[in-house]
Amino acid sequence: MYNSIIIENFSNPCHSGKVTSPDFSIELGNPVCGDKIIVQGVISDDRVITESRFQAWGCATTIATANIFCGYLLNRCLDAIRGIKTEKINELLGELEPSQYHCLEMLRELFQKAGEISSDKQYN
Amino acid sequence: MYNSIIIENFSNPCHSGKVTSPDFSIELGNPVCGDKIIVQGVISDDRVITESRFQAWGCATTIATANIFCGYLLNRCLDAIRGIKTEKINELLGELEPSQYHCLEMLRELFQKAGEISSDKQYN
Amino acid sequence: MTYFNGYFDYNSTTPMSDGVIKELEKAFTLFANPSSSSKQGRECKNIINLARKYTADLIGAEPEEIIFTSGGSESNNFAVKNRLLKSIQQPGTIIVSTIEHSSILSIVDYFKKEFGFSVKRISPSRKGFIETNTILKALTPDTRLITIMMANNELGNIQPIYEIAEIAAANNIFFHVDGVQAVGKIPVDVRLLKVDSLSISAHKFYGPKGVGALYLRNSKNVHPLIHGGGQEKGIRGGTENLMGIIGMGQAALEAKESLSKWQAHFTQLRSAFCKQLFEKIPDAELNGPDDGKDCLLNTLNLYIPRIRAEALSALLEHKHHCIISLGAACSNNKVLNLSHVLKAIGLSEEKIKGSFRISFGQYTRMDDVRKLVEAIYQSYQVLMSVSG
Amino acid sequence: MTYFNGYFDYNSTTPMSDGVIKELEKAFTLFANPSSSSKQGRECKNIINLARKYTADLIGAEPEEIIFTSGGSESNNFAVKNRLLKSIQQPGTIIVSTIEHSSILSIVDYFKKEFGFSVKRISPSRKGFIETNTILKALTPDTRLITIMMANNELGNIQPIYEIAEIAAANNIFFHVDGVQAVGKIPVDVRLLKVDSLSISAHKFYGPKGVGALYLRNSKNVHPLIHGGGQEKGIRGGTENLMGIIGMGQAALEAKESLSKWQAHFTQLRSAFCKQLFEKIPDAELNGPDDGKDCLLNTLNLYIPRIRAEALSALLEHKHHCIISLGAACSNNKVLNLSHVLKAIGLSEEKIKGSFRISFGQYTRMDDVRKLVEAIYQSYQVLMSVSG
Ligand SMILES: Cc1ncc(COP(=O)(O)O)c(C=O)c1O
Ligand SMILES: Cc1ncc(COP(=O)(O)O)c(C=O)c1O
Repeated sequence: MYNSIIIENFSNPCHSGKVTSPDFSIELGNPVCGDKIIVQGVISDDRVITESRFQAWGCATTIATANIFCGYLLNRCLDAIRGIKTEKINELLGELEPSQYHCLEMLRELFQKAGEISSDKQYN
Repeated sequence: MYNSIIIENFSNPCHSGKVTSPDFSIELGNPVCGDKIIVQGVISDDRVITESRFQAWGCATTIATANIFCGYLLNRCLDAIRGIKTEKINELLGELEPSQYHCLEMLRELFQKAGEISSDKQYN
Repeated sequence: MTYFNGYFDYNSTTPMSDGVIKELEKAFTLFANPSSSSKQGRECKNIINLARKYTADLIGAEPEEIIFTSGGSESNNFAVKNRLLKSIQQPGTIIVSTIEHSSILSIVDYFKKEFGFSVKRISPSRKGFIETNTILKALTPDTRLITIMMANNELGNIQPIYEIAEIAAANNIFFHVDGVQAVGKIPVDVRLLKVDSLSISAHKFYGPKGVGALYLRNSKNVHPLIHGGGQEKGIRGGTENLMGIIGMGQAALEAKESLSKWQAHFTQLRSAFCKQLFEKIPDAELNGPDDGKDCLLNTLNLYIPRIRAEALSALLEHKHHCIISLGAACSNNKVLNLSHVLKAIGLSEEKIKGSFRISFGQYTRMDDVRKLVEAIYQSYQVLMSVSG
Repeated sequence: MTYFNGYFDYNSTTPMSDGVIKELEKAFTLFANPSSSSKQGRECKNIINLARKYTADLIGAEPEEIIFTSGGSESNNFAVKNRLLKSIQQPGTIIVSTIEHSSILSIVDYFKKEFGFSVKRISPSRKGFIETNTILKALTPDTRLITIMMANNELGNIQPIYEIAEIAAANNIFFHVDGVQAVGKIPVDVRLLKVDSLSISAHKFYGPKGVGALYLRNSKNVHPLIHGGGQEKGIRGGTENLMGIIGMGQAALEAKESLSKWQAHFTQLRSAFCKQLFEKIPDAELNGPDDGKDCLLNTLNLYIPRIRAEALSALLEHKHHCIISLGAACSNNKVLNLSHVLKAIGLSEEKIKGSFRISFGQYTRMDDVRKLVEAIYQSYQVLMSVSG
């Protein structure tokens, strides 16, 4: 049912939580199944993501997806995130069953939104 | 399928055969299944059956029936045969399955015919 | 017997008991065709008839009233098709509850679609009960069949089958009962229960999968589901599933002997579970009957707010090695997985997604229950912290 | 493996092979519901799909084309009902041979009686063959189904299924084949054979009883026999017979590997048997194909003049511990026991009563054959002397 990457990530969602003063916030909802992910993070002056945390409400694969995404962001430069190849994204969740494909969609959307994060620090 | 009496008697049909100069001969056929039994015997002057042999063409229970009948005749007085009780006849074959009831019919008929054997020696 | 610690899905299927396994081992070298007239064939036939007696005894039936089948689904299909094919020239009304097993719902739908029967679907109460007055109201002069399950697999509700049977009998309507979840968990006695047919499945009470039985009160003029070589009084063809039937017989024997012991055991497990769980998660809710009244005591259908049962179940399985169920196992083959039973009792989609079923069995120990509650609580906390 | 010495009734049923028994033993502790999404459930599903692959391989099918059933009778009923229910609004003609298994004959009769189908019964030749031109002649524009068995259980004839399949395909008629006796004894390859469906039964090739399969070329718009919870691609409901299916898979694997070895073995046994028997009883006759051509080589249907086969069989069983058969085992449940197959090839009642079937299996040894001939001869002499 779940591959080992997914299992590892929903069993130990180490990146869950909130960020006290986030530089960015990505929100994603799935109108069909009602899943929801919020990712927040902190960007350093040299455009590296130094903190990234998520909140998720949804199925196990959704939680795993959010955790994997946050893990990937952490300590990576915004430009690297923006430049990530589709193949790389596809690999991140491991092999999925058809009923889990929607999580890959979510992951792609997360990366797209991450790519849109303004390079200028937003103080909010 | 077959009870132990039947098995013993068709496995070792020790009374089968012909009698060289029979004093009586009983013939029985079953028009439905085509079974046939011929019983021949020798009667001593004191009306005792000193020899009894059968030929049978039919199913295993028919052969057993004929053998049991001959065994019963042997060394018995004609009067004893004539006087045999129905319950006794019913016991001779042991417990039967419905599909074997016709053999009990045959046995009863054999005893009836035996009862009709003329007490006078027939030289034929 | 440790290979099923952490298993809380006995309503889906059960492991075979030691006694059943032992009988199956003994049966490996039995191989004659039970229809053969050889001594060995007769022996096999006798063994089957002994299993038939044990199965009959479990539900108070006569051995002649028991037809062995390939399981609960076949039994349900056989009973329903037999009755409806008899009036195929004059299709009438079928009364069925909305919370039946898919084997009943789909065969009823089939007769509606293909042969023009009309179907009256009885909705249960908010707590999953079929009320007798709803059956009374649904009656029509052309009602051909009433089919109601004895106990629901997801909620555990025990339906008022005795009362419904009276109604059916009084109106001369064929009454089929899916007894698959009830038999082996509660006493069932067809001598008191005026049903026309009742389905059983061995794998729900520690027998093998793929074998079951249909209790059929009157086996005259039957339309067989499987026509064939004269087996099962000529109304269910096919060389007999020797091992399966032997296993079922043994399972039935054990179930009859152990039933009251199991029931007492479930009572204890249930109250311990509820006490511990509601202490830790006070806003959890029971979807089924409140205090376990008129309910399979081994079955708990729960809703926990603010979490997804799917995620809970995944954590339970992969972090704590506990197996629970998100509704009938069968539904998982399908894409959309919202339980029709939980929908039928009026739960919202949100609530259904937060609902799950726990079902105990004879091998569940008090300690397993404690561990399960702890595992649920820990997983719940993880999910709550993840959702922030 | 000595518990079946003296067994010469392999066409009726076979003992399970050591390999099958070993797999079943391993399967005792597998118990998850194969439809459950748990890891254990998935494992069971995978095991079933492996068995499906082995079963498919045995007949050259794709795994997706294999539906597991409760045996040959269910497979036959499923195939025939599925096809005929599709044209229930326009009943047409069914073409069927007179020597089919009772599971085919009785379901065909049922559709005639209940739904007004007409039936064309094809008689075999004196030696038991269905000739293709008789099929050609029977064709009507409204033919809905042709159903012919691949190999006859009593005589062993292998029918010209490939040619009949061409005729059916050319005329766009659904062609069902009862392959129960053929599969496991001769190579069957549905890639070459244009049949629409084909029945298999595990207990005919050293698998368990009560499990079989239907090969179905096109599983769209199927009318299920057992509607249910979505198992078997949604067209055969019911929790899977896990042990049965595992046993069947293993049996199929072994049959595929051993087929040519078994065939060579049967050739030897057959010729030894015939040589020895006809030497001792020169006026014995083969009811089936003369030289074993187009015949299951393990099957010999014999007539011995002037004796009753029933009495012969009783002597063989009780004095010599040899089991033979007086026609299909199934027939023994009935009162009148004259084989419909032997009648169909025109044997007189007298001849039928003197006829019996011997069928060898993989465990039959040359020595067993020698003993059997000796036992037949001794029994024959007893019966001849008894009949005077
Ligand atoms: C030719 C044929 N078809 C069908 C069957 C029925 O198969 P099963 O016994 O598995 O129902 C048999 C054997 O009994 C058979 O010989
Ligand atoms: C209420 C109910 N009816 C019928 C069935 C079907 O029984 P089986 O799995 O033996 O086909 C089940 C279980 O799957 C069930 O829970």
